[in-house]
Amino acid sequence: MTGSSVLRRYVAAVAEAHAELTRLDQASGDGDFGDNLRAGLERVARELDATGSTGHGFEVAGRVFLDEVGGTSGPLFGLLFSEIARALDHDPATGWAEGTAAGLAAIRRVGEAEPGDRTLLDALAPASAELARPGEGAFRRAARAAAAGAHATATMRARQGRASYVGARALGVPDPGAMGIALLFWCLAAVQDPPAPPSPLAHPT
Amino acid sequence: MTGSSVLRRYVAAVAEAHAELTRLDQASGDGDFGDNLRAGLERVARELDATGSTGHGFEVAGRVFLDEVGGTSGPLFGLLFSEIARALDHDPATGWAEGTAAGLAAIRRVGEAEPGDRTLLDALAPASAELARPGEGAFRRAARAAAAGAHATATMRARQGRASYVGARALGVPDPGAMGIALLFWCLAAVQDPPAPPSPLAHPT
Amino acid sequence: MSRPFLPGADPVGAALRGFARAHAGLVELSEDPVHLRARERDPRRSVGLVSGGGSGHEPLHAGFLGRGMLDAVAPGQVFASPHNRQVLHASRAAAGSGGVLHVVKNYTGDRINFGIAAERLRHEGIEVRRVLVDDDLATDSEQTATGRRGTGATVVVEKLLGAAADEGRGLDELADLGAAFAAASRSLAVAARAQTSPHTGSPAFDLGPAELEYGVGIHGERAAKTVDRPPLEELLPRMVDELLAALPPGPDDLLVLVNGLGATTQLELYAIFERVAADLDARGLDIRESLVGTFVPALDMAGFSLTLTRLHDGWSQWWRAPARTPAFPCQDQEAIR
Amino acid sequence: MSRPFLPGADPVGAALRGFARAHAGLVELSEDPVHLRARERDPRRSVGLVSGGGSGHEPLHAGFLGRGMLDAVAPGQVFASPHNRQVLHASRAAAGSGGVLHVVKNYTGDRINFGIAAERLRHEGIEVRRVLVDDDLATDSEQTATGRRGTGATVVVEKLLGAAADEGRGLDELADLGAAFAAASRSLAVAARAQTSPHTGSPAFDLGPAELEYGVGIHGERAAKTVDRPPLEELLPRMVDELLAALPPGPDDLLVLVNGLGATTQLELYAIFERVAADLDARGLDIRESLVGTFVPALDMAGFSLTLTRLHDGWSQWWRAPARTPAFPCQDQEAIR
Ligand SMILES: Nc1ncnc2c1ncn2[C@@H]1O[C@H](COP(=O)(O)OP(=O)(O)O)[C@@H](O)[C@H]1O
Ligand SMILES: Nc1ncnc2c1ncn2[C@@H]1O[C@H](COP(=O)(O)OP(=O)(O)O)[C@@H](O)[C@H]1O
Ligand SMILES: [Mg+2]
Ligand SMILES: [Mg+2]
Ligand SMILES: [Mg+2]
Ligand SMILES: [Mg+2]
Repeated sequence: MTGSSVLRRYVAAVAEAHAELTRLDQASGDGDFGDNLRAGLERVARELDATGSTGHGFEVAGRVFLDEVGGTSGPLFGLLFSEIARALDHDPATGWAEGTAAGLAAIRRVGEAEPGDRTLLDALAPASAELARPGEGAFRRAARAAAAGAHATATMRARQGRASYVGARALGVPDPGAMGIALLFWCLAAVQDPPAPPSPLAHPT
Repeated sequence: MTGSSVLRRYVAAVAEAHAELTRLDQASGDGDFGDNLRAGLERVARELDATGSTGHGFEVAGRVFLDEVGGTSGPLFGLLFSEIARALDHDPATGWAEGTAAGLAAIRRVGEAEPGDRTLLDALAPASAELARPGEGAFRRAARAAAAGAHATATMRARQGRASYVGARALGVPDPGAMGIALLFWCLAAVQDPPAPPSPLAHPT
Repeated sequence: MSRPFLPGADPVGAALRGFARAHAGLVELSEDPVHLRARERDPRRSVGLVSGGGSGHEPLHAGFLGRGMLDAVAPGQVFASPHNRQVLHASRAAAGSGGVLHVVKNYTGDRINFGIAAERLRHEGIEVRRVLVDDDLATDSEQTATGRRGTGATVVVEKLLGAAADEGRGLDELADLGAAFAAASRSLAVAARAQTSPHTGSPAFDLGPAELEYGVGIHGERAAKTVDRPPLEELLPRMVDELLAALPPGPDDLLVLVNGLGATTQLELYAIFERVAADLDARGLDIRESLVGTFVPALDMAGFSLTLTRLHDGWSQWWRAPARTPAFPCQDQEAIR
Repeated sequence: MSRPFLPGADPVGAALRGFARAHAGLVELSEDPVHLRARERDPRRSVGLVSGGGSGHEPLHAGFLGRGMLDAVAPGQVFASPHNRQVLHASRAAAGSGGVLHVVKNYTGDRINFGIAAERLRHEGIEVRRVLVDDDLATDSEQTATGRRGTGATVVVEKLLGAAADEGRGLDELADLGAAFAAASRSLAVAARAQTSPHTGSPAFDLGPAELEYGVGIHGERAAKTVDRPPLEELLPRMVDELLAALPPGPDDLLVLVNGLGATTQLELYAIFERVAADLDARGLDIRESLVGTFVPALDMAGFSLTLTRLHDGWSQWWRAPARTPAFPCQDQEAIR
């Protein structure tokens, strides 16, 4: 199923980006974001392997990230994965758009941050907007929008989360959580609408 | 009245002995015994002056020492004075013998020390025994016995009270409380059966 | 953690097991994920009250489990938010027919973890609302959007909410009441010695004998200001001034909480209360209720917090309503029915 | 005294006034001479229970004033015996038709001042007896005749006596019971940091981070032994061994009191309780009752005491009998009638 391929692709992409994600969180936070995300995804992969799941796998990802992954970002990603799972189950055709929108809403409720606060919302909100916009190439548009949003955080000052204590020190470096989200939508586009667009890490917009 | 004369005499004797009593308590305790006893007696004298009391005055002395005088010895002297007051009121002829015996008993109950423990009991117990013994010169016998008992404490090791922490250090110096008691019975003999016997401070037995 | 008297492995777990055993008649502990439940609740209560947060603030929150106060709590590690899974399980256990109300001290981690649990609960069909406690004056004007920290007033909010919930009130009403309790409360804390560092065995930060941290929180961090220690006669009126200036307008009837931060003696806390009470008397305010003791400490920090709550109509009666918990004092209350 | 948060003048007086104000429904303060009285007592009680001693051990004793526990207390200055006049007035206020029972911790000053007050009371026609609490194992074999100090078990004795007195028992019977409660109790205490000196603002004596005072009392004095700090897993069984060896034979049903000496956190106290309880389980003993918290501290010393009391027939029920006081926990008790 496509979902599981997206997740598998994401596992691999995060493994590759681990050092860069760590570097980003070292600049603005405590440096554990790469570990949190990679460890969570590896655990998801193991569970999918163990159960031989043929579904999209986001339900497992949601549960694992909500229940087991640390850091502020872990359960926030879990919320997103859960909403995507629910939406894909409900209607695979509209699942990504609806799941992303619902995930965005949940993360906003829970994290109480706004776009512009230098968080993963700055990648997730534009991705969701593109998925909701009718027309061709929604996945590629979402991937590009997420990457652009992530890079834009380099000029933002954090108001929420750990980075808010760092103030101007993190300026110039993008937010790790936003970059993690950009990677997810890059994988989505690569699987659903190949060839893969340029990697968000490679391409500073 | 004789009682008040005894008290007056005692006030004067303690004022004179203050430095010596302080020295004794410095050797075995915290050095405040002379202050405690003198201040208490001065207060008694002031109250007797103020009320123009014509009685023996021990009721006032008992109350002042029980209510106002500090240190371990203050209220113990207060108990003795109160018992003497009660006994003199009851029967002036036997008052001193009975009051001293009752005071001794009360101090033993309260202080939970035994004669031989290097306390004021070592002067009070022999004084009480002499007062209880029939025959002539009871007051002079009591004064001598108290003085001898006080001096004997110089060879005793304290088991009760602050001096118990000093151990052998206080050996060679008599107990200040015992010396204070010896002074009282010396004043009693001087008033009731003059001329005054040798002062307990002057005469190491 | 290697405080002198904590086991090296799983100290919070050991403490919770000890707590649950000592108060077995009142509370029950579940270990995976860690949460505690009250054994009993008023039959009229339809909304479950759930709180939680980092450990190191005991008796908060587990000490306030029981009839008249909380139904379940989720304790984190020392000074660390509980996991959302703990909150989720605690909330499932506590939820009544009217849903569950979260009492959350205002820290990002706590907000997020309670928030995530709330999302999950709603998906399970359980109604959830949140009361945010943010009473700490010292964090009133921060640059960030994080707002005032939640500190001593948490006890006040938990007590008043417990009594209101026992009247069978609904979720929305309780959430609004809780917000009102928090809004009517301000706290300010000072410290003369930091909590003992688990690593060095010495105070976690240095403070001279003539210095005072002014405006500390409950996580052992330094305050924004270090001041020359004023005598109590100056310190207390200054704190009262600032608290009164910050409190939203409302009744002159006050609840006064003098809370020890860990190593402060009862002699000190009651002497402080005496002075503060005399000061408030002189200002014409009416101390209707009071609580003095160590209820929301920061491990063994030497210091205290002062909380003032304006008591609106009926709140006094909720404060005095019976509570049967391990730690809320029972003395001046009516008998438990 | 100039502790950071105590007024320089009359600190104990200020604290007592604050205490009396905070608990005005339960206690009443008289200032000349200083003593406190409970406002209420069980009508069946015919013997007044009076205790007292130096301050710095709060909530002992004033915190245990009230229905089910003490009728009056005489607090001295910090670590100093009350004056006999305070005890006299407290006892006059407390005496019932059956007289008054003094609960006295075994210190020379306390014994003498209570003893003098007893003499005076007897002359007034009031019957008096005394219960001496002397539970501290560390002072078991001293050279002097002073005997074991009175420490943590005082709470146990006061609670059990209160319940027994509420059954209308007479003075002699209560005095004998009190002696039996004390005889069936032993305590042992350790400290990792001395209380803060009022003069220097630093610990009153030095102790390295790897050291432990073994066998401390409640007046901030050093213990007889300073030992290398063993891990909890070794320390606690050693303390339990010594307590069990010292306890006179009796039932295997135990009351366990884990008491903080001032700056010890609840996390620590409950973790200690958990370990001790597991140890006692393994020895086949039965923990029938427990109390964990800061009840008899030595100002803000960092340490704890462990008290074991063998519970004879009926004592458990007295332990659980209701008490309505400022500080004795109400949680596991039946409702106040
Ligand atoms: N309130 C919030 N709302 C949304 N995302 C947030 C919020 N706070 C932090 N984040 C995201 O979490 C990321 C950091 O995650 P992580 O390193 O796991 O957390 P922590 O700061 O606890 O170590 C940030 O880069 C940011 O994108
Ligand atoms: N248990 C006791 N019984 C009788 N007398 C005692 C006892 N303990 C102390 N004393 C007497 O008290 C005297 C010391 O009195 P004082 O200096 O006023 O007391 P403190 O030791 O409190 O400073 C001692 O010399 C001794 O005679
Ligand atoms: Mg991080
Ligand atoms: Mg982190
Ligand atoms: Mg002296
Ligand atoms: Mg003295």
